[in-house]
Amino acid sequence: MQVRVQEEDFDPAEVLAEKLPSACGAVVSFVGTVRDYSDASDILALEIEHYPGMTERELRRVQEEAARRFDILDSLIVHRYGNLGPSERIVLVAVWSSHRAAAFDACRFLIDVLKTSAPFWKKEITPAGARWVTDCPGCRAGTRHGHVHPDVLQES
Amino acid sequence: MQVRVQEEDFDPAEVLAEKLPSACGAVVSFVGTVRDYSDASDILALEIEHYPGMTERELRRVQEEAARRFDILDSLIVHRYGNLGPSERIVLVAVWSSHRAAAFDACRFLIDVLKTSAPFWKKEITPAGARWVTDCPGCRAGTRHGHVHPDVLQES
Amino acid sequence: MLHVKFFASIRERVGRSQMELPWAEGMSVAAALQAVEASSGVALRGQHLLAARNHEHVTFDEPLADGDELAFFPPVTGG
Amino acid sequence: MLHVKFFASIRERVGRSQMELPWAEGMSVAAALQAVEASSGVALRGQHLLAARNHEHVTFDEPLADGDELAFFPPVTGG
Repeated sequence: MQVRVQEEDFDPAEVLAEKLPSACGAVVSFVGTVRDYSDASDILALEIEHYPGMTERELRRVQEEAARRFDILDSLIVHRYGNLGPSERIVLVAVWSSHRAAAFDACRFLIDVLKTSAPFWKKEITPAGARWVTDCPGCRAGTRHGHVHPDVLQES
Repeated sequence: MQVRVQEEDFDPAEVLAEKLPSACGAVVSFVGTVRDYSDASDILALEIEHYPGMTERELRRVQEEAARRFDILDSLIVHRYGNLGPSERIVLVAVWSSHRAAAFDACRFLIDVLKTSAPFWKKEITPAGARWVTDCPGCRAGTRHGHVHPDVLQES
Repeated sequence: MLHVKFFASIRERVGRSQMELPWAEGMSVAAALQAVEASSGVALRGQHLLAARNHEHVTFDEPLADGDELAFFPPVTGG
Repeated sequence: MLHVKFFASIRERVGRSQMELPWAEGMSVAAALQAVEASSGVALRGQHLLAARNHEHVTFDEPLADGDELAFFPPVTGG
């Protein structure tokens, strides 16, 4: 299991080629890239901020949880921070397993959980200015979710 | 959309790098490799036979079905035939989409349907000799499935 | 004329990769299979068998046309 | 002493990336947040806010120890 948090770009092929357990039958990988649109406005660039130390720790925690939940051999997370232009790679999640079902399930689990727990924040640079991405699916749905709202501190 | 059926090995990075639609936010890829064990015996090599013409047609059909079912931008299938040693790549399925859920769903759909409909057959070369892989999940489960058994032709 | 192909374990069982069969009006895949068994002397009915007509999966009641390419093979195991 | 860090929109709202706060016996994350508001003059309660103590997500009733690193930040949007 490996976690990399880095500013520089990565070559998915190279990082995937580094590790291939011999009992492996399936590799599922997810690469997230900067889209050139978001809702209505054009995205000129993305600024990604992270929390050095906590980010790595949280990614490792998510990896360990995936290793407990799914029958997998290995996993890798690479996540960038800093200034990223359209169609640049942001994140790579890869899972090695003997069988494809576990590889698909674990890869999806890793990216889904990473997105709601790893301390990364995106700021979109658009022609109209910069704005923080504030997409919290839990807030949108109004359901109970990962974070506490201070305005309901009294209730919790 | 592209389908490649070939004897020679492929570099997943190279084939993935060739195509990246600009609205793309997610790439999910699956690579299937030869495992060095299967049930009890060691696998020395795998012989993959295919049906030239029908194989390509069937892969394209599966791709078109995925394009209809899921909100994806593009997909690619590369499948090898011939003699493959342990840990060699057999198949690559990749899907490009604006959003990761559709990319995961479509990639899984493609490899699942491919495995039950594309005319490829595996022969395992083991220390005890060669044997055809005859894994038919439907036959195993005894449920109604993709192929007709001639011994029940009278009933059908 | 029907152009019949065999693949994988079915090819090995029949002992050849293809044969030509005379076509007859109203002939189905099942009838062609009987003709293959008669011509080769090999019983295929106990096998798990799929059929394709002109590169498309078909069931055994599919009618055939003169000049069709017909194929018999075991369940696929690709990927 | 508590070492408090701010990230993303919360960092911009507070106007700084970190501050030191005196620690008091029995202090919770919620109490530290009040101290941050008092010290910076910036109200954070209307914001969607998460907290971490020593690099782990915590709820606002989590008790703090002297020397802890505490962080406040908005919901994460990585990946």
